Formats: sequence, C-alpha cells, structure tokens
Amino acid sequence: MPRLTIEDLQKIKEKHKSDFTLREGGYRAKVTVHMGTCGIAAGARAVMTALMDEISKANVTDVIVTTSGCAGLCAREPLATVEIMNRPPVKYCDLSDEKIKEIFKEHILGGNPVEKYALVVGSETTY
Amino acid sequence: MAEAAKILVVDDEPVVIKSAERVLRAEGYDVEGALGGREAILKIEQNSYDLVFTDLKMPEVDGITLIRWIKKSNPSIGIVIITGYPSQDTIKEALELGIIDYVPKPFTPAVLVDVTKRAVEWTAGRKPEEKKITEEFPPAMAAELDRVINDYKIKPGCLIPVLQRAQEIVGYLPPIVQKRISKGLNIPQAEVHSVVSFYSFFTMKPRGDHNIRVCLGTACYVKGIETVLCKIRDTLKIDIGDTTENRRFSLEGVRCLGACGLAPVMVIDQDTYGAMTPKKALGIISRYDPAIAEAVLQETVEEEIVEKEG
Amino acid sequence: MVELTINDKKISVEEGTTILKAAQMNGIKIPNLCYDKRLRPYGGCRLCVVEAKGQPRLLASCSTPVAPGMIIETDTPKLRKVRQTVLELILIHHPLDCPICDKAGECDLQDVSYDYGKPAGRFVRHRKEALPDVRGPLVELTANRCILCGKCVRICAEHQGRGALGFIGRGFSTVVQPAFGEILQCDYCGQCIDICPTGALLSKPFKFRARAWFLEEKDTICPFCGCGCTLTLGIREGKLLRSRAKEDIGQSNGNLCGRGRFGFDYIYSENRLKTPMVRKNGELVPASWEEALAYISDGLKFVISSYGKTSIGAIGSHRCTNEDNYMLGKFMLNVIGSNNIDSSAAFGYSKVQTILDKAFGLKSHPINMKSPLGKDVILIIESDISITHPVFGLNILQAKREGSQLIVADFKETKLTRHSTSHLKMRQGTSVAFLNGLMKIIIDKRLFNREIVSKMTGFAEFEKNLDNYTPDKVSKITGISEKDILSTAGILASAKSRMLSFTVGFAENTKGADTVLAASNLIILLGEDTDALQIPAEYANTYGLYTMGVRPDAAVPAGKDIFDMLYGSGSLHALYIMGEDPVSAFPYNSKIISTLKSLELLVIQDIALTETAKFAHVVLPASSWAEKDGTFINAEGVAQKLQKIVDPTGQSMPDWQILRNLSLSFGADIGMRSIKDVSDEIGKAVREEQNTSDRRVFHPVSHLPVEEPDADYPMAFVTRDVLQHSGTMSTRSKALDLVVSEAFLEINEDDAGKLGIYDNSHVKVSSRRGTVYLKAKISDSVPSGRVFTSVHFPHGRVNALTNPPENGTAATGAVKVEVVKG
Amino acid sequence: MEKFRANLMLCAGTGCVASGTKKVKDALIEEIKKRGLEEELKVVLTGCNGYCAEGPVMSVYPDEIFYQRLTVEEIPKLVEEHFLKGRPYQKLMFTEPEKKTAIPLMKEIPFFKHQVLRVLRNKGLIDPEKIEEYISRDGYQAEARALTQMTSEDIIKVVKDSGLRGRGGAGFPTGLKWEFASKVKSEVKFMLCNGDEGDPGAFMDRSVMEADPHSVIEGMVIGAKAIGAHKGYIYVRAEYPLAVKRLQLAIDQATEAGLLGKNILDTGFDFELEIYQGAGAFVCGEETALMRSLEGKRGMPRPRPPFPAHKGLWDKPSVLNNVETLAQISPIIINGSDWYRSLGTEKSTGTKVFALTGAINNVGLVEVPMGIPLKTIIYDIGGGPKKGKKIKGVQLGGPSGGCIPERLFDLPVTYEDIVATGAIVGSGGMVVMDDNTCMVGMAKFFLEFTADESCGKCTPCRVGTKILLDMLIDITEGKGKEGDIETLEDLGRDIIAASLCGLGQTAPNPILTTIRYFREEFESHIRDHWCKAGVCRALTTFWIDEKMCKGCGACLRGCPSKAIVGEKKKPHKIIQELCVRCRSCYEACKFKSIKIMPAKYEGEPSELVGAAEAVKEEA
Repeated sequence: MPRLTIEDLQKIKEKHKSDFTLREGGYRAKVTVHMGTCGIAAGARAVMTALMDEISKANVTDVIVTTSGCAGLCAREPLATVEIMNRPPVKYCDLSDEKIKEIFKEHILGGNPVEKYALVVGSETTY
Repeated sequence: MAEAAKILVVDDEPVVIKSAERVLRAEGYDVEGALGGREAILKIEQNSYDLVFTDLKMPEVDGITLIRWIKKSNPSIGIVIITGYPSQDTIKEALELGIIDYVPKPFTPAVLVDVTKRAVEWTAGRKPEEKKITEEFPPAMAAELDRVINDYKIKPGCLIPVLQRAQEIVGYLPPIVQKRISKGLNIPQAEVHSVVSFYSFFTMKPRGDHNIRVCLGTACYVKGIETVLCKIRDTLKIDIGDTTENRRFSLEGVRCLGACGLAPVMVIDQDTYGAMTPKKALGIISRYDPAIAEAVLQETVEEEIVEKEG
Repeated sequence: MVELTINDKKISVEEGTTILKAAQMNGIKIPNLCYDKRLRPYGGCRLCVVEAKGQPRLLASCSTPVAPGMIIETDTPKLRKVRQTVLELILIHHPLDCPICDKAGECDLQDVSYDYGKPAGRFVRHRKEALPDVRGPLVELTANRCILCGKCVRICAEHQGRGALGFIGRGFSTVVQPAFGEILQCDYCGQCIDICPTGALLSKPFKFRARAWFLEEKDTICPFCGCGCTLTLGIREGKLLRSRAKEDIGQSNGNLCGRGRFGFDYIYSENRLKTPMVRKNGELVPASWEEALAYISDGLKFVISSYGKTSIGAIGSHRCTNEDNYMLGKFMLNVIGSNNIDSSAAFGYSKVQTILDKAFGLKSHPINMKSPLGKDVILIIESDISITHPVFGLNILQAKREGSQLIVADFKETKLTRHSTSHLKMRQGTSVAFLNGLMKIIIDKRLFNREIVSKMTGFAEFEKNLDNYTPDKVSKITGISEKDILSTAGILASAKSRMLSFTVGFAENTKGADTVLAASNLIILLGEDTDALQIPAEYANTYGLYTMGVRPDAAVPAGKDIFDMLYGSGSLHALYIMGEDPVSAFPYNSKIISTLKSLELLVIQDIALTETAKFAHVVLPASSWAEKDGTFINAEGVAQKLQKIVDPTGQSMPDWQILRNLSLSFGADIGMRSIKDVSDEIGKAVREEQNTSDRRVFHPVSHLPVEEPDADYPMAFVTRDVLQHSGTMSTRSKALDLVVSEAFLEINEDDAGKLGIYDNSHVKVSSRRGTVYLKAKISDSVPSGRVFTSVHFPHGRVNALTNPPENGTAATGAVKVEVVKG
Repeated sequence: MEKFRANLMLCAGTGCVASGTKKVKDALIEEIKKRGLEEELKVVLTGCNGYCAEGPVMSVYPDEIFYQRLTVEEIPKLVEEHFLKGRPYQKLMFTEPEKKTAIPLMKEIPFFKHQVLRVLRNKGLIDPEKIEEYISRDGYQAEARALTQMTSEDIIKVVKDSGLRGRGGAGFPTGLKWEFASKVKSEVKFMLCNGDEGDPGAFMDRSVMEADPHSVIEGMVIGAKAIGAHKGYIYVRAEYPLAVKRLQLAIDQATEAGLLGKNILDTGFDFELEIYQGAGAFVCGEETALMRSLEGKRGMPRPRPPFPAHKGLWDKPSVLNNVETLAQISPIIINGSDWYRSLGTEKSTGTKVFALTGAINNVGLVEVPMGIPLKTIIYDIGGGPKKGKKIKGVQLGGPSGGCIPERLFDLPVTYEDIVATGAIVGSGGMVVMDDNTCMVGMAKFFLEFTADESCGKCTPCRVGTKILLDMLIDITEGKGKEGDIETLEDLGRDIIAASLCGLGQTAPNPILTTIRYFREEFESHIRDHWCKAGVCRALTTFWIDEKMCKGCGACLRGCPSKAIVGEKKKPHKIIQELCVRCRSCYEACKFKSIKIMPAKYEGEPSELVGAAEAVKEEA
C-alpha cells in the first residue's frame, strides 16, 4: 500500500464500503468465521476449510468469506456470522464442518437461516 | 578415570611429600613418596608409575639427573617438577628433557590438583581442550546462532530476543549456548544465566519432539485441569518441566494461555486444545505417539468390558 | 534546598537527596541491608521503610527523595512491627552459625537483629534446602547465609563492570551464584566481601584467622599502583591478617582492587631477606650489618678513587617512601657526590613530565581521579587503565554509565573496550599516527578555532607535518577504518568536554614520549584545558620519587640517566639499587645483565632476593611498606602517610635508615636521627616546582614504524599488566598467586590451533633479543597474529624478549612461538 | 452523575454525518428543549454504527429502539411520539424485512443485551489482517485528527476529561499519566503498550490484539503525540503467538501506509513501533519490571520514585498503557470526553471488558458499562450457574484480587466499590465459583501462583508468599492448627505493607478476602478436617447414602480406581482404601446419593449428613 493522506483514509473507507458491503458490492452473502485463539482451538480452521470447499464445489463467486477475531462468547466456539443482503446477520455457534456445509446450502444458497444451529440474530451495540 | 593414576612424589623434604599425598589421595589418586632421587630410581625400577612429581634441588641424585634417567629408562612416565621459584634456565632445561608441567613451590592444594589433572590427561593422550559448540551441535546450528547474535547485537536490550531465537534454533539453552551468546553480545555469563533462569519460557533442559503445555490458569483450575494433568503425568511418567526418556514429549505448565473460555486448555506444539478431559487429552496425545495410542486403546477396551459387565 | 521533618527534627537538605541519606546526614539511623551509596537504590530488603504523614503506604527511604514539607517518622510501633516481620522472614533461612562465621562482630544482619530483638520464630519449618557453596580462589560464597540483598551482584555488575555473580532462579528459590554454578572467576577485587551485610561472602585467606573483635585496625596507603588507596589493615598478635576498605576515607573512598585487598601478604614471602648478604667465593652468604656496610663503603671508596665519583650511580624506587628516596638522593649528592640517579620513572612518568613541560610549561601534572565524571567524551589510547589503575578505572566506568561516550583505541579486548561506546581496534604502537590523523581531520574540516590556535608557537610546522596523515594513510598504519577515524575526530571536536587518558608505563611499552607529545598537540589544537590530559603516574610512589629528586636532572649538572647507566657504554663501575629489580622489570634485560656483570660493585637494597640481587656483591635487607613510617605521593599528587603496622622482618631496616647508617660507615654524618628529621628536611628542601605561565607550543611529531612480524618472527608481541599484579613485588603474594602465578602467553584460538597449542601448553617464545619458556593461555581477547604476556613475574623474565627502550619505537616487537613437546 | 431517562445515541460516523447528522442533532436538541425534556433526555454522538447506508441512524437506550433515515422534518413527530407518548415511532423504526424466525434477537439474549461495545467495537466485524477493514470502520480517523488538528495539550485534556482509567489493574487516570510524561523535558521518550496479560482468567487484551490490532496501534500513536515520544514497544506475552503475528502484520501495514513510522500522514511526526515478546514472567506486567525486561534484564521491579514518567525505559521518560486502555483512545478522540462519560459512573467512566469464566454457563468476553451490578454480569450475561449448582462467589482481579461472596452481588462494578470489598477490578478477570470450589484451595491456587511468580527481589514477597503458601498447603492437608488463620492475616498485612511492588502488595488479597468472607471454610478445614467442597483430597471421603442410591452404576463405571462395588439396582458402596477421592462419582451421580464427608470421620455417616442438612435448613 502506498503512503496515505488523510483524504485517502476517507476514500479507502468509501471504496471498501462499496467493495465489501453486500448492497453495493453485488454480493449475495458474507460469512465471517471468528478465528481468535479460542475459535482456532475449538476447530474454526476445519470449519473454514469446509466452507471454502463447499463454495468451490458449488462454483459460487458472490460469497465473501472473511475471518475475524474473537466474537466474545468463547464457550460456544467455533462461531460464524452469516449476512445476507437486506437481512440482519445471524450468528451460528458450536459449529463443525458438517454444520457449516448445511448452513451453506440452506442459508447462504437457500436464504433460510438454519435455526437449530443459530445463536442469535442482529448486530451488537457498539458505541 | 578407569583406574586411579599412580603417582610418585620425589622430594628431600618429607613435609612436601606428606602434603602432596594428603591432597592427591583425597582426589582419588594412588600416591607414594620417595625421599630423594636415589630412592625414586629404586622405586621406579620395582613399580610402575603413571606420573612422577619431582623436586629439582636434592642432594646426591638431583632432579635433572632423575629426569634424564626416567626419560631414558621409562619414557612413558609423565614428569612434573615441583620447584621453588623456578628460574628460566631450569625450566628451559627441564622442558628440553620433556617434562609435562611444573608446580611452583610452595603450592596450594588447588594448584596441585589442577596440574595433576592436566598431567594425567596428558599421559592418557587426551588434549585438554574446551568443548566447542560445534562438537555438541551441528555446525549449521552454530552458524545460525552466530547470525542471530550478529543481527541483534546492535539493538539495545536484545538479550531476551536472542535467547528466544536461540531456543528456537537449538531447542533449549545449555551453558555452551549461553556462553556463546554472552561472548557475542558482550554480556557477562552470570547475567545471561540469571535472565535465562528468571523467565519460565527458557529452559536449560533439552525438550522432547513435542512440547505439551498445560494451562494452569484460574479458569482451567476451576474447571479441573488438575485431573487432566494427573492423567498426563501418569501416562507419560514425567512431571512438569521434564522430558520423557524417549525424548518424544516434554511437559510444561503455563500461566494462563488466555483461552479461558475453553478451559481446561492444553497446547501441543502450536495447537491449542480446549475443554479437555483426561480421556480427551490422552486421545490427543496419542495422535503424536502410536505407543501411547495403544495404551489408550487398551484402557478403552477394559472400560468397555466393565461397561458390558455392568 | 528542601525542608522537611524527620522524627520531629526540622532539617534541610539538597533537592534529590533520599530520605535515608537525609536522615544519615542528621544522625538519624534507619536500618537497611541492601543500600550502598555507590549503587542505585534497590529497595529489596524493605527494612528502611518509614512512615510519611498523609501517605497511606510506607516509603522505602533508600529510594524515595525528600519532598518539601514531608513529615517522616522512622521509628514507630507500626514500623517496628513491619521490620520485625521482615527480619523474621530473613532469619528463617539464615543459619545461626555466628560462632563459626568470620563476619560475626561486624555483621550488619547481626546488628539489626540485636536492635529488633529475637523474632517470634513462627515459621521455623519453611526453610530453604542447604545450598551448595561456591568455590574459587580468594572469595568464598556460603550460599545459605545469603539474604539476597543483591549488593554483591550489583557492585560486581554496576560498579566493577564485571558481572561475575548473578541472581539465578526466581522467587523463593533465587540464589546468588556465578554462571552455571561454576567456580567463581572474576577480577577478585573482593569488593563483594566488604559490601556483604552477612557472612555469605568471605575472604578465603582471612578465613578463621581471627575474630573481628580481636583485630586491631590501622589505616595506611596501598603499596601497589598510583591510585594511592587507603587500606584498613587488620593486625592480630603482630601479624597482618586482613586488608579492607572503609567508606569515606582516603582517595579511594571505600573502593579497593584485589591487589590492595589480598596482596599485602607479599611481606610474608619466604623470599624475604632477613640479614645482609655479602658475596664470598662467588656465593652470597649472610653477614652482619657492620660487615656489609663496611664492604660497601670500602667498595665505593675504591671506585671513587679509581674511576671518579661519576662512575657511581643509583636507582631509586617507586616502592619506597618519599623519605627513603630523598635519603638516596641526599646520599648520592652529599656523600658520594654524584648526580647519577634515576628510577623506573624514566620509562614513563619522567618522559611525560618532560613533554608536558615542553608543550605547556608544566613542571608537575598530577591527574585527578574524578576527572572522567561528567565528561562528554573520554578517549583512551592503548591502555588498560582498569588494570593499571583499577580505582581510577572505576571512575571511567562510572562516567560511561552516567552518559559519557567512551572511545577506546586498543588492539586488545579489555574491560574498558567491553564497556566502551566504540572500540577502535588499533595496531599496537601506532598511537602517534592515530592522533596525527585525528588532528589532520580537525584542521582540514576546520573543527577548531583557527584564529587563536594558528598564532601559537610552532603551528605552521606542526600543520605541515600532518600532511602525511590523511585518513587513508592513517587507516593503513593503524588498522582503524577511515570512517571510524573521521567519526572519532568529529566526536572529539564537537564535544563540550573531553578527557584523554593513557598510561606510559614500561610494562606496556608500545607507547612513548611521542604519544604524549601528539596528545599534547591535540589538547592545544582543541583549545582544551591541560586537565583534559590525564596520564597517571604508574606506581604507589612514582610521583613521589620524582618529586623527591630521584632523577638525573634534579641537580646541576645533570647526571647519567637510567639509559646511560644500564644500557650505556659501561662508564659506570658501581651501582646502588634501592627497591628495584631491573633484570625482571626493565626491557631488554640481556643488556642489563651484561652491564651488571661488568660492575665492580653492585649493591642491592630490597625486601626480597630479586633476580637482580643474584648479580649483587652486597644485598641489604630492607623493611617492607608495612614495617615503616613515611609518605607516598599518589598519581594525584596527594601526599599520604604510611604507618608502621608490623615489626620489621629479621634484621631488615627502613631504607632511609640503612642509607643513614651507610653514610656513617662511609664516614659522613648526614644527620637524620629519625624519620621526622627526614620529613622535616623534605618539607624545607623540596618545593613544588612552579608551572611556567600558560605556555602552549606545538611540536611536530611523526609516527615511527615498529618492528613488524616477518617470516622468521611471525607474531607481534606485546606486554601488558595483569589485573592481579602491580610491578614485581605483588608476585610474592601467595594470595594473588592463587589467581595468576606466572606469565602466561595469551594467544588467539586460531593461532593456537595452527601451532598446536592448548591451554597450559609449554611454549618457547623467541625474539631477536632472546628466548623464554612460558605456558600458553588461549584467550579470545587477543586478536589473531598477536601474543601477549606480562612482565610481573621474575622467573618469567619476559624482558629477555623486549627491545632496548628507545624513544618513539615500541619496546616490544616480533616473536616466534613454538610448542615444547612434553 | 446526572441520571437521564433515555440516551439518544445519534450516529456521528462519517457516513451518517454525510447524510445530515449535524442538522438532525440540532433539530433534536431544539425539539427536546421545546418540550422541556432536557433534564430527561441526553443526546450523545456515537461512532459508526455500521448502518451507514440507512443514515443518519439513532438508537435509543434503554428502550433499544433503532431509528434510521432521520430527517429534520420528522424530528418533532418522533420526539412527541416516543418520548411524550411513550410509543416508538414506527415510521422510522428499523423494520425486519424478512419473515420472523425462531432465532432470538440480540436484545433477547441476556449475554448480548447488557453489553456495550467500545473496546470491542470491531470484534467479529473486521478482518484483523486487513488494514482497509479497520479504516472502513473509522480507523485512523482519530489519529489523523490528533496529528493535524490537536496539540499535545488538547489530546491530554480530552483523555483527562473522559475520566478514562488504566485498565491494567491499578486504575490510574490515563490522561494524568500522559500529562506527567509530556511535561518532562527529554529528547527521547517512550510510549509503551503492556500486552503482558498475566492474570490467569483474563484474556481481553489477547482478544483485542488478535481481533483489532490497529486500534492498539492507533491509540499508541495518539499517546505518542501527546507525550512527545517517537519510539514505542508493544510488550506481548510469548504465550500469545497469534496476537504477535497479527500485531506485526498490522504494524507493517500501518507503516507501509504511512500511518506509523517516519513522517506519519505527512505531518512530520515520527513514531516507530516494535513488538517485544516477553518470556514468561507474570511480574513483567508491573510497569518498572516490564521496562527492565524490555532492557533485556531480569524483570525485577524497581522502587518508585523515580516514576517511569521521569525515568522509565533506559532511564528515559516513558508511558506504559494497557492494551484495553489504548484501544479506547481513538473513539474518545473522535467522540469527545462527554460521550465517554455518558456511560459508567462519576469516578469509573466508560465501559470495562470482563473475562467471564468458571462455573457459569456463558463463558466469554463481555463489555459492560461500569457501575452495572455484579449479578447482572454473572446471572444475566453469564447465564448463572450450571444446572444443579449454586454460585458461591466470584474471584475478581486475578492473583491480586479477591473473592467476593454471592451475597454482595448487588454491588455495582466500579473501582471504588470493588476495592471496598478487598478485591480489585484489576484487569477484569472474573472467575465464578460454585459449591464445587474449595475456597481454601482457591486461595492456595493463587498463592501458588504468586509465590512462583514472585521475582525474589524483596524479602516480604519472596519469603512471605512462600510461607503463606506453605501454611495453606498444611491446612488443605489437614495439618492446620489453631491460630493459623490469625497468623495468615497478620503476616498477610505485613507483606502488603512492606512489599516493593504491586505483586507483593496485593499477593495476600486472595487469602485475606477468602478469610473475610469464607472464614468458616478455613475453620472447617482446620478444626473438622473437612473440605466440604470435596476438593482437598486429604480432607475428604466419599460415602454413598444407601437410602438415595438407585444402583444405576454410573458412579461405578466412572471410577478410575475401581473403588465402587455393588450390584445393579442395589445400593453401591465405596471401598475407602481404594478410593483416590477424584470426585468423579460425585459428579456422575444423578441422585445426589454421594456425600462428601470429613476425612477421618468415625461416626455414623448418616448422622453427619443429617446434621449438616439440618444446619443448612436452619440458616
């Protein structure tokens, strides 16, 4: 990355928004796998791998998979958040590779959250 | 030493013989005395000695004469001269005759012991040489260590990072490695050792192929890490800080891995395992060692039998 | 100034003073076990805690600075309670073996325990396991007595710059030990023994020799180097048993090196002369004083009558007092009538004085041991001051710690180079080129005040002479990179304050008068004060003997100097040597030996039978430094009194008394019935010479090449002092010999490997002048292609290898090293 | 602190500002005034909410109503409907576009409901390995503002006014610390970050370093500007490799982007940052010890004064802040000190992250406004005890802290209130203990920790903690004697009074608080040789109450030493000689038939059980 100026910060922010928000980026869904030490220890890597496999098998290109740090509720790791355009994000917990496959099919491709694995819907209060 | 070296001490003063006997016998040498050169020649003809310690100035047969005679008749005997304020000329003469060493008189026990040890090694054909790191570790390792030392030495406060890298390279921090770092970074050995002994991350004992680290944090304590730890100890037959005899595993206790949500936690090498139970822990460890896997299997079978019987 | 109240007493101290110091200065005692004024506050023992009004927490008085209006209580029930608990905790591990502990009676822990009463003993079972004791010569560590105050660790690392001891382990199991529990290998300064508040660290030679309360203590001056430290000597039943340092007295102020602390036992050497000896039938045999003195007077009279007064010479001694040296001068001048008198100072200190006189008009230029403190830059050239002058060296280390830049130009790795900000690895004997190179850069880059300086005498020639010393040429001569030379010049020129220091002893004879001259030029060029140049006089009384007139130019006409007398063409027929051993200590001794052999009368007056005494016709037993009264003048020019501590050995007598008796025997009464007569006369006769008003003259000086190694003699050879020894006399100390007892040939590991040399291998070392046999020691502080040894040890006779002492060239040169097969 | 009926959190993120936050805010304030509600409602500008596309957005607390696409025109209506009439204004509310599912909403789950994320604002939302994602969440805006528009004094004033206190343990006001260091004249100063999270049971710093490393870096640059430092170190525990990796990546990215290093954002300000890995010594969390460790020495604390603000690392003025503290700097710079003070209490402002672990259902990292009661955290967020267990207390503040009993759980979590109990907020480790925890054992656990981690420098800590530990070991092994409790208290107090650093000065806290609140457990260990929690093996036997045993065999199967015998469906029996007192039967039994008895109890067990239960009922 070249050196930034203050204006660049704003531009990056806007650009990132347009690239990575579902509405403007033209993506179907965004999946965040929470990969802190807890998550990794609980098996987040396997979940991630399984998801990537599924995506490539299904030959889907409009799903963003990203990683993030600890989601806070360590007891229920591995956790992942699935966001579909125009819907509030759904957090899944106690995941395994089998579960994520199901979620991929049902929720990401099918648009129906998998209730039995879901923990919560919505975003947290940040301010 | 397979057998105690046999030493003949030759002096015309009985006090010198007595004190040499006292000091050297305590070190496990076989010591005899001879009052003067004549007696010495008689003794050497009848017995075999590894070393002869001799004074130079003696009545009748003096030291130089004795040395000449020994060199001719029993050249394998090592000779050390004991002499008060040796002059360059006597040293020169004795050296040319082929003595091993000299002890200035009066000598202290420490000096005598030191010289004797060297002389014994000399006669045994060993070269008294400091061990070098390359003799204990592959030269490539030493070269890598030196490279790290050189990279870091300009930075202030680099000792800890260097020790960390060194431990990565060598696996542990034996004195020889610490001495090399001490020299390379120009930090006194005692300081290097004191830093190594302060931080629990550093170890002076060799580690196993796999390092099992068990979290001893509060959450893990509350959630029962102790039973897990007991099981591991019993199975591997080692305690915290030790390495198994086959060098497969070493066991360490760690102050909170910060994965309290998954307590109790165990880390093997780089992988963290959460929510441990004794059984789960063994299952995981057995992935690293087939022998343990068998033992675990055996135990499970036994349990199943109990189950069936129940 | 800060005003505060301690125990209802209003006091006022300087800002930044700690509460503990403020209390001490006002006679208020606060117990402590880990505080020492030389060290950074540690705050470990927690006994010095005090209460401050309005502060909920107790304050450690050793580290808390005073604040205005503070109200401090140092002895309240609360504090007594806390201190008692702390003591109780300390005493859990401390064995109560005071009856067999040498420290008992002068033990800080014992004292504090008495003040605070017997502990409750609530925790007797929680004791540490017995710990292994630490072995090593001279210093003994009994680990169980250690209370982990860390004073020894800190004084060794912080103050001495050595770091031989460390805290090993953490928490409860911490112990103080050398690295890896090995034998203690250190400088053996023994400072840790003095500083230890318990009996954990003890002096081995003193162990079990006397209880502290039976010792009588007397202060005197150390007989070794020019620092002139004050020794507090412990005597029991007329025998000298111990030496230690006391705070707040003398030039050393509580510091000592190992020589001062352990070396005093040289006076009990077997080799001490107990009676006069006269050579009969080729053998030296005991004789009475009358016989010996008569022999000498007869001999002197014969030589005078045969060859004249000027065929008699004398050599004085830095080991002897001012009174002794003054008497020798007076004897030569008034009784014999010859000005042929000189001393070892001719190789070093006299040269320095001559040059400083030439350059600055200084007739005497004492150093100031405190001068390194606060200097921006300290430049040390080819010297190991931490060894030659250990206590002066401590101040250099302190200055560095406090922020001075320390630049050391030296080919050998020394304690100073290890602590330096930059170590310029320089080829030996090239100081003049190096200094000239620095000046060339300073002139070329106009880093000095040209207007003022160029008007000074000799500037034009001086500047012209520097033409040859461009950085690239200097780099080639000295082996220092151009970059380093340039940056050193820059640092020196831009510094706000500087100190330039080196030694000019003949034991480190790679430097000569030329170096002093070059250094003087630099000082003038930079517009520095002459105090920026610190060249210490070598030995305990080098400065004094020079002042007392033991030098050829003390009277008119000037007499023969030491070069004429010992290396000259043989115009001398009798020589009187007092307290000196030229055969061991002076360079190129084969020439000296042939001179000595040619003499008709050689008188040696010394405390032991030296190598030189073996050539004497008469040997007179002199009393050692501890057996007589008198004065020494240290390198700082401070005259300090010696005391008679023990009775003279055998029939030995103070040197001045021997000389008086000899005068009487010669038929000349020069008075001097008592030491007081001598010192009174010194007071009248010896005047400090006035310095000529601030003269500054440039003298061009050029680098003279040294003897370079070649195919026949492939190794460069240098002599250096050994930390445990000073001159030749310390080698007669059994204690010091436990550490180093002979002249080892230090050799680099690579060179040793090529030659098949191991530690302690016997080697034959030859130069174009002679050959010696030594033991080898592999050392990583020696660069490849060079070997080092020391000249202290008489039986090493290393000076068989050295060059004649001609000015400007190194006395050391090239040698060949071969292994002697056993 | 003034109490408001509701907080109106108006988003002032860049997106919302662009769509008119400023005008909306003015209108809102005017309307509130007009209606005479200024005493009851407080308008707060917040950082980005993430709903920029729907901006300007506003959330109303505690009602938890979320409004979007606010316009000046709609404001009067909204205020009237919601705050006068008390019914949310449907028109602007965030409506769920999809069909209702059975998945609970955030506000329905207590774990999320009570949390307010400031430190953890980016948790789970951004990829910590991509600087763009951090920037997209207003990252480095505060740094830009601090470097271009603010003086050192401005920064210090905002931080001071915010009331932010160091989150590492002692709770020293951050702004004040910065002010001290900024006033010392020195060319070289250091800005340091303490990532040596050592308290067992606390892992919020690890989480921040792993999930949001740039927030730490940004906080440090701002701090560096405030004090005039140009060099910094982040001291991270060696046990946190992932944190090290992500921080290093973040430093590299920020340096490459010109947000760190030389001439930051072309403002001429330099700040170089390096990571320094610790090597495993708890005491290095103490600031002077950490600085010694950074110098490559043994991490032994040094007496203060001199304070690090005057003589710190390499004797130069230095400021050391905790990770959590630094992560809060940039929102404070952006939103101002009033925003920060809008949560928490007068003296303990803002939010605090707690690591909630132990014997509760929801284990994890939670961020709550300071001043919230302990019981909300433990019962609501933490979800209370595991089934069938009862919470006994909570250990707060790690080895320096103490145990707070269940009966004090109404206590608000503030620095002052917690200290009054004998515990400390510390770094925020909250370990919940139920009746399976032996409090003597707990104290022993912490003393084992401190005795092992004591650096060994000062006598009271080095020897004292070891003696405390030995005495506790004795007590748990049945070798305690009368008077031990008093000796523990007495010695503990002297250690606190005399120790050199925080470690020793707080090491006896776990003992003193457990004695204070659970004295009867100590007494029962010493007098009755009975560990009622069944933890201390030497003081425990297990006994099967035949009346309650159904003979299911669960205990028998679980017993590792095969000490339980019995036929199916008939009461089982424990052979005491074989029992290793591992508790596994106790845990396995579903019928509570296994009882914990004193070690050498010689009477009829049923009597004691009966007696104990009677006593319990009485109480």
